[in-house]
Amino acid sequence: MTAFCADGPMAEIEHLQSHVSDRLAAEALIVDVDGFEGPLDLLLTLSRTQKVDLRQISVLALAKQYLAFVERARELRIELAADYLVMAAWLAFLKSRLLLPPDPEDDGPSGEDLAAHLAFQLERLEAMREAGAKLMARDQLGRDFFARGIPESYERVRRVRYSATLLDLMQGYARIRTRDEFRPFVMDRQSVMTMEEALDRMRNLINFAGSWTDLSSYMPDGWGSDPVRRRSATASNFAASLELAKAGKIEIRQGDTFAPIQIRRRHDG
Amino acid sequence: MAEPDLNPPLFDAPPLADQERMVEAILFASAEPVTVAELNARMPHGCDAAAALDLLRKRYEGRGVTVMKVGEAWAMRTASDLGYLMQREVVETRKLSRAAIETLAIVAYHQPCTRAEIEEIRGVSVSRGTIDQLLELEWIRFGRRRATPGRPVTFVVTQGFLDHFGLESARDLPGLKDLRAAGLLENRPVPGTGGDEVETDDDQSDMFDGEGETDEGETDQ
Amino acid sequence: MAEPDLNPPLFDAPPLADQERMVEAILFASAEPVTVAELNARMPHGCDAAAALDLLRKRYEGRGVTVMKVGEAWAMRTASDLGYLMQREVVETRKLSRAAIETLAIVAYHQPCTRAEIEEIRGVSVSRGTIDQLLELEWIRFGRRRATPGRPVTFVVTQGFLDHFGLESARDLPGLKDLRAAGLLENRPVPGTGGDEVETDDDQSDMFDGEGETDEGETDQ
Repeated sequence: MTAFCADGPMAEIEHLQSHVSDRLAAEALIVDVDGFEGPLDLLLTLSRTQKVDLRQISVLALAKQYLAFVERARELRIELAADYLVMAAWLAFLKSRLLLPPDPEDDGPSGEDLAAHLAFQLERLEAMREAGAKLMARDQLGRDFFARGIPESYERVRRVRYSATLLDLMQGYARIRTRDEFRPFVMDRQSVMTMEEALDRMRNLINFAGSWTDLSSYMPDGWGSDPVRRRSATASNFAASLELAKAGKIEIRQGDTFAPIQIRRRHDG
Repeated sequence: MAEPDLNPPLFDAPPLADQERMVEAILFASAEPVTVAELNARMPHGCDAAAALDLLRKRYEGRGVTVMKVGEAWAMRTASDLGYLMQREVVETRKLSRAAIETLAIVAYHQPCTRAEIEEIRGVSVSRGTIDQLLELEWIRFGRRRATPGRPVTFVVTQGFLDHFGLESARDLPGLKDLRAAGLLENRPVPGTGGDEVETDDDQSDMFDGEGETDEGETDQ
Repeated sequence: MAEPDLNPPLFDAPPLADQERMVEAILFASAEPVTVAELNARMPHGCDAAAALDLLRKRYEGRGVTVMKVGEAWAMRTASDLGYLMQREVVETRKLSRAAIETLAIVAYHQPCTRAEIEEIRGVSVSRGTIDQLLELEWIRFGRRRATPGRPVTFVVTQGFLDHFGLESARDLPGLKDLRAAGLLENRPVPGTGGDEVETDDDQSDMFDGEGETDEGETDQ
């Protein structure tokens, strides 16, 4: 802690008087450094030792107290969080601004402006802290006053009504019949391979697959060229292979995403 | 209180009006009905919960909330005649799914009609859910079993169906020729273009066949 | 109802006394505040919930249960002077940390309020957990994004907050007027930062200014 004091002889005396208690306070603070919610909180606590209204606070004295605190923490090899050190640097800067005559070259904010802002921040933080305390001191729901203990739920009974008109019906029928005129529905089945079909085929073929084979090689002849048929057969073969794997008949593997899927007969299966 | 007037208790019990407030608050906030004994135990010494309860019951007579006895205990409940305020019936109108409309149309035009026949005409299988929905709506019902191997059930449309669609009988349904005349068959899909869209849709429902609900996925609102 | 007597509506609304019973039943049954609009929606056509509510409030004045305004909604709650009778109903809640209480107060008094503003006032970064806890309690919620660079989200207090602390509106926060008069709810820029941006002559004050936003590392509690 610096012995330097800029506030005149009276302050010097006061300073000496409070020297011991300040140090004790600073030590108490250091022990409890984890209890602070950041540098502003620490400043607010330190400012209370001045025992004046926050509006009359001596920011210079406060800066000194804070710097002494940080110094002490350093001596005790207590790691301070970065923002405490940032604040210390800023306060050191503020202190020099307050103590040195203003530099005419520098058009930045005056030390007084910065000090006033810091005082405002402290006052605002304290005000919010008090507001929080007042809020928590209010009567609270579930503690001081209570809601209905057996609430009756407001039910929304949903009833669905389906609508269909004669026109919908006729259009639906027309849609089917018109389709029939052009494309007999039986044609549709020619491009579809069901999973059952695929399963039947693979059950027979799998007995020959002692080593890893691509699943795509199980494509039936003539199904690979037409995209619609290829899609159907691929899907069904895949589903069938999953069925077989589930039944413990085959093993299945894929090297990577989108890599070929390979299967082989399980030797014990 | 049994104390004689000449010898008042050390602490006066609160006035009965205050006791009534207490009972009111306790009954309101309690998650369960409360017995008189419990009330007395919770209220300050010297209170007479039964008397306070009596006052409270009278106060709530004819109100929107009543004080009721539940077994040996007491509770406050909303008046039973206002129960309708606690629920609201929301009627949702939904369009019937395409699968259901087509199935219904086929039954109407081809009744009596088996499920296999419906599938043959639609070109895709018909999910259990679709049939169930139409049965539930009471627009179709089971007809006679067909006298063919397996004796499959048939479906026919109901009187409810005729009422809903404003028909005298199923024979009054317009025929294909009428549909064409009415312009309903004009938009003939060219194979591979317009019809394809229909196709894709049906394939989809075919894929999810048997799940019923999924088949109805296209319902709106 | 604004209908003139000469031209009565097709269906008469129930007498106001009955409407009062209805409002009583609805508010009584609900643990959550109910808005006048909701009341009107649930009551029969032509009812005037606001008028009925007025009657009801008067009826419950000084009772063990009171009708309270909570933001735009209304709720029935036990009178707070009877809280001591309700020890059994007390729901043990986790004690809020100092950080959470301060953050809540800052949001309430400065709303809508960004995270950076909370951090500036507290002089320390706000941990995710603190905000999460308040969101989870449904005491704060996201407000509109601020129309400043980065469009930061803002926080505001909820109806649940008002309900919990027995406040009619955020304007009734304790000491709000005094704080405003003292200028403590203003957002004063740090001297030398020019309020908006630019003017980076003063490196150190800039450092401090930006500190709240960049140093997310430290968490509280």
